[in-house]
Amino acid sequence: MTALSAQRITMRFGGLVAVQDVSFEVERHQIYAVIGPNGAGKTTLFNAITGIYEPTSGVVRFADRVVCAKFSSRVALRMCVATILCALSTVFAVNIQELWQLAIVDNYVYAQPFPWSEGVSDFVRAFADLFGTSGVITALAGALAGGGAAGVLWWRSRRTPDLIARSGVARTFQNIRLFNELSLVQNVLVGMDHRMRAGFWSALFRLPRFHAERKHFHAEAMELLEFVGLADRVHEAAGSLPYGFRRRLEIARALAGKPALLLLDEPAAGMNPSEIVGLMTLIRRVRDAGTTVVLIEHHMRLVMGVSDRILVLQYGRQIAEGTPAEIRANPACVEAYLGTETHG
Amino acid sequence: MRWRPGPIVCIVGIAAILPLVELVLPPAAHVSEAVRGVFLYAILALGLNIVTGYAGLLNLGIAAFMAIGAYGFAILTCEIYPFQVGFWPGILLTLPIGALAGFLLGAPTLRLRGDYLAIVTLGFGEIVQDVLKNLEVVTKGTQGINPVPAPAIGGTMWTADDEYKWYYLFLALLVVVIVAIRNLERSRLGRAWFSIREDELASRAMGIRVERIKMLAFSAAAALAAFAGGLSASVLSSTGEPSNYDFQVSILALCIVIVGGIGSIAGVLVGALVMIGLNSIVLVKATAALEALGIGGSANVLLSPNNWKYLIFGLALVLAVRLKPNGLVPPRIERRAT
Amino acid sequence: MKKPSLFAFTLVVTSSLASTLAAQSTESKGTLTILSSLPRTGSANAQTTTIVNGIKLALSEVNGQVDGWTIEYKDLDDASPQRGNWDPAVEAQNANSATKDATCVGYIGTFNSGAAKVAMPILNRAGIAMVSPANTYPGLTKPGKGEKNEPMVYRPTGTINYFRIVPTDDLQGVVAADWAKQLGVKKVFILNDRELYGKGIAEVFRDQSTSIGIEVVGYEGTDSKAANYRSLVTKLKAVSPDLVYFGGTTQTNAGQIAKDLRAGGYEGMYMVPDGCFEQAFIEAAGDSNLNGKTFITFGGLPPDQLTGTGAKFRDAYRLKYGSEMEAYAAYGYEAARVILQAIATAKTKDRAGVLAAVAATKDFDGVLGKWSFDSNGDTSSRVLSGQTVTDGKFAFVKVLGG
Amino acid sequence: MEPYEVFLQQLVTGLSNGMIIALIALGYTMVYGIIELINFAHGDVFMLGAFLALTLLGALGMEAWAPGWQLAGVVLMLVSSAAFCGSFNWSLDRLAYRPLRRASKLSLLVSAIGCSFICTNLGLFWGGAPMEVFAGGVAAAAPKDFPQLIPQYNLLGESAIRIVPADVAVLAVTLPLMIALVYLVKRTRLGRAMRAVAQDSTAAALMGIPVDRVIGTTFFIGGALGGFASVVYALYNNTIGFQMGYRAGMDAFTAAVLGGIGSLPGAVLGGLLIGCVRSMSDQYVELRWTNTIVFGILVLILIFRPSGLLGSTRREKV
Repeated sequence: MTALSAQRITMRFGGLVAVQDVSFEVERHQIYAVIGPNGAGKTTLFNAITGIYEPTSGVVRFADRVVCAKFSSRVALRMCVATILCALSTVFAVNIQELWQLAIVDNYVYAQPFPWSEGVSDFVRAFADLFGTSGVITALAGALAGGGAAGVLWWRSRRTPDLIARSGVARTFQNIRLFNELSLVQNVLVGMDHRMRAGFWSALFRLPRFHAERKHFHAEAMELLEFVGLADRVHEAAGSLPYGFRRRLEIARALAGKPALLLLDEPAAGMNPSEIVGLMTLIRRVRDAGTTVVLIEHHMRLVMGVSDRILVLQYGRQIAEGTPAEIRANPACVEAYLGTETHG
Repeated sequence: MRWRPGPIVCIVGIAAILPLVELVLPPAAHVSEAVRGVFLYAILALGLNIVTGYAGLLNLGIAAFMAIGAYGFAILTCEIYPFQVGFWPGILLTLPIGALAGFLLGAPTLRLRGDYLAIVTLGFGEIVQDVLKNLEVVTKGTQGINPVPAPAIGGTMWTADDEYKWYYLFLALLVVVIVAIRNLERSRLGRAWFSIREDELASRAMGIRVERIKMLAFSAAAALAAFAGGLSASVLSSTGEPSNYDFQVSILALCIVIVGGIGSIAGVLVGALVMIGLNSIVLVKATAALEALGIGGSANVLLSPNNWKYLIFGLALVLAVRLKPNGLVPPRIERRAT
Repeated sequence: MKKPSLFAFTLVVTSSLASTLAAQSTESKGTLTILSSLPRTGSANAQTTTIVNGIKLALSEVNGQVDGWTIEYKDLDDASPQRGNWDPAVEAQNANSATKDATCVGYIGTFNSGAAKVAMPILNRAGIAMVSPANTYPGLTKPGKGEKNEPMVYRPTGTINYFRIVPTDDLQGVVAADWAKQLGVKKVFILNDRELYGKGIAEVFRDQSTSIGIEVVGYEGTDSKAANYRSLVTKLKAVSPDLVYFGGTTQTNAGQIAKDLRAGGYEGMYMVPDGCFEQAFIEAAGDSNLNGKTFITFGGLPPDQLTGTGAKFRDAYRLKYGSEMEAYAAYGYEAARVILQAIATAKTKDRAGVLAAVAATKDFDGVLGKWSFDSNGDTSSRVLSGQTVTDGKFAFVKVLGG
Repeated sequence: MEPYEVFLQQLVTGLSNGMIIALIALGYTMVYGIIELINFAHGDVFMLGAFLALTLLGALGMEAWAPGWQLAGVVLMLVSSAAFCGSFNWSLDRLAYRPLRRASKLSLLVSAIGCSFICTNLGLFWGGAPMEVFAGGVAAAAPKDFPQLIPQYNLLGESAIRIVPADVAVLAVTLPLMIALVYLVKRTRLGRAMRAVAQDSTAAALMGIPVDRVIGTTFFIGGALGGFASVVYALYNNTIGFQMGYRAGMDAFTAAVLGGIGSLPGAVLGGLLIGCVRSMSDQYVELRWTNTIVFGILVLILIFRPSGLLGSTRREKV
């Protein structure tokens, strides 16, 4: 069972082809690295996988499942309901004055009890025979607008990053995107958000579920922060952290959602050698805890040291794939990075 | 940790004792009626603060939802229609009515970029006035709907004379709204709002249902605005003309939030006090004073103090924002609570 | 060139200072206050300024004293800067400040009928006499003309404390339609500004037109803030009416409509109600667009037709303010004099006394002729006049109605 | 009038009105494109331009001039209003917006709202000027008549469709301005600097572009466009008032968003579309529902094209 499989992914921005026909598979509990010179399309590939961009062609499967809202019968049903509702409400809106006059104003005698049954029957009869005459056109217009809008809105929300994230995929970003105003704990708790059940009402009325969940997830967040070694400055603003800690906080936030698959985008960027060793142990412990890790990295010592398999990209194309040893020996990869010797 | 009273508790405390202090003051110095207006606008601005302060979605048409609340409340309770549900059921019903209106506007437009949404809400504010004016069979057009009932706590239905009853009712409702918003702010939902304000893409990558969270903020703001609309219709015992809920009201609410301190409840309360104070106490007293000197009423436009009001209002805004860009009481994000 | 207004300004300051000084010198039995609540900010500022001038003139004539009582006058603004016109919260505040001020016995207001609905219940409970110089919406006083619960809803205590010195729209609308018939109009296109005053009078005009055989070929509500009405003119030219009637005021673009009618090539007649009976309307429309084919109805007689007290007022106004009297100035002056006379004749110099005296006003020899208040609080004067515009000036045509 | 003639006449009116809305919308789009500010004061600066034109007309007594000279008078008004509004807008940026460069977008917006109120009040005072053209300043708040310098006869002679010289004048002023503006933004060094600042002001500053000066110039150009538009508006509608800035601003906003804010052709397309929708809805539906229909179309278009008709879908930089 593969944790992640990408078939023939292509990503085209207008004329520029950023990623060309890349396919690869990552097994469960594996550490899989994606390397290549700057501008090889690594981050674009990541973004296409995690739903930030819509891949021009190709299919992505997470644990053998295509995470994309399919036009199931349930969706079709909701669409029809939306269209019918739109049609009815448009007709109602266009003729509201006549209906109100018939149903309420004509039946209501000032300061006397209102004959509700009569009012309702007048309304229903008037509304029904509206569809005989001009009402049909307004109904059609309403249906068209409502149905079209519902369709477009559904189509755009088919494969959003949050849908993919909720199916057990978490990621970090090349240039760190933390919630700088919020504290470390709050950043991590945002990562856990999709695992929480307490909703609007339990928060508003402070129901028992709210308190239970708060205690449970707060403890888990503190645990996670210790796991990445940030236990001491828990309530500071994320923005005030030094660079190395911000990287680790972002990893902690990604782990908060208990993902099956963790995608790290250049986690070692800007780290000194001792921090990199810490990072390597951290990645191994994450993998041992059961999470598959895919990382983009330039730091060869980290890549060669920790990854099980490596994919090499250049100018958006896949030029090699294999174990670290195979890749080290592969001339095409060396050339891609170090350029060719000039003969003579 | 010694419990030290936060700014909100101080403001509410001062407001509670104001009428008692006023008993000793001469009638001319009575400001409690104007301060009641501050409470009303504070509730409206707290609603706007949720959508613009917490979720970062600029809403330039909050007055439209206030109008929907006022007219919804009036239709449900006025004696010229058969519903007559009474004050308390009516005022509570304004919340779902406002939320529904927020949903109807929000559903198709919440995916838009920030400034597009702002212009759409601006347009919505304009057309709600038009629709209310045109559907005169239902809304009585520009005559507005009256009489709108008042609460009847303690026997008879209140009238405009029971000033202090209204004052304490509005203060109590304001406190309820503050507690409710604080509960939402310090919860999973509040965190989600802050996260989409900080970085929507990152919060989406963390699995937050961004559309639903935005819709909740939008509907909560609309519900509170409708609630404020119902209250204002009740205290004036009439909805007034549809054009009483126009762009100027939205702008006043927006300025309260931003001048006061966007994203902070205490800031909004202070902002309401300052803006409404400037508008209905300072300006009125200033013009009355100039009037007493016998100036005004002549052909020359410069001499009538009433003609200076726009300038004073506009200058106050520009200077307030320039001196305090983050507002008078900037938000202290509660990092302690989770 | 109009005389520079500097002269008028000095006149105002000296006279008002003089009047306050004069009041102090003689021993006074106490002070009574008359408040006026009109939209002093925003677009209606021009008309309300003339009303306040009329009130101040009436006060200066009795130099601020009646039977030894000093009369104080406060010009309250019921508009707010950010609203640009009347604001219900401010109107309620003005009415409440009147009830709290024990010396207040008279409330001149309001200018907009919508504002009257807010102030009337408050002042009714306080028993303060309220005289409106401008509200013409019939439902405020006449049962059966407005909503089912009007006007009882504005009189919680049952007593009548609201009076007005201007004829209501139901009168002016009917008279205007009859006048159109006499002018030989067969087809009329009716516009209204969708405001309380404009729409009310347009509807009365429409009902009267259909009943007297004028064909109503169109009825449209306009957008009073639109830049121009060219597309509307094309629409109405297609049905070629003889007359276009606009229920609205100068502030709701009556001038712009006149301009676009002529620019769009419409040759027929154009009629408007007294909301446009002011020099600003001619200035806004440009006299070339109005000359000859524009008709204005007005409650009462125009300035130049005034005789007796009216003529005296017109000359006093020109002397005091250095500019021609406007129609609304007459209304302001009349309202103030009604209250002053009521104070003089009141048995007890308090709210109840003044209210009773105002209600009992009979055969009042006023600027708008001789009239008295009927049981609803409306003026019995049914005198309306028809004007047209010739070379940039209002010209009296004939007396209309009773 | 035949039904097709009515339709054509409404089309002519719609395009003329739309052209004026487009010219004002260009001012918005320019300023929005560069610092992402909805410049609320733009509508009111536009109004002050119209008041300046009326003052000039009154002071020089243009009404009495011979037709040939009146044309020169119109050109003088166009240029002076443009210069006045441009420098006014520039000083607005210098005094109110520049200190807030680092502040949040919302406080910048409140500052713009404050300036809009101040300009409205200046318009009210200006309306009270003791000049014949302002009706002796008696009714400062009342709408002012702008004399018809352009005759109102039908260019097509006796045909039912009526195209007045004012329609042609609107086209004659607006079209070249739009072409010049597109040329300026696309071809000139200043245009390139403006686009650079619009994309990323810090990067542009690093490249040595004087960001504040470029922003100031953009405000000047935006204001100048507003000045041109104000004279064209005054000549076409013949009425100006101190509160006209608000509605003109509203239509221009909507047009800029409809066409895709930040894109110049978009603003023009949006303006023309709104002008035509207004006149068609006035004719075939009811006058009172026109605003609601315009809003409905705005929402519908934004559903199917979230960044406006010609708006660039700026991808989130990850």
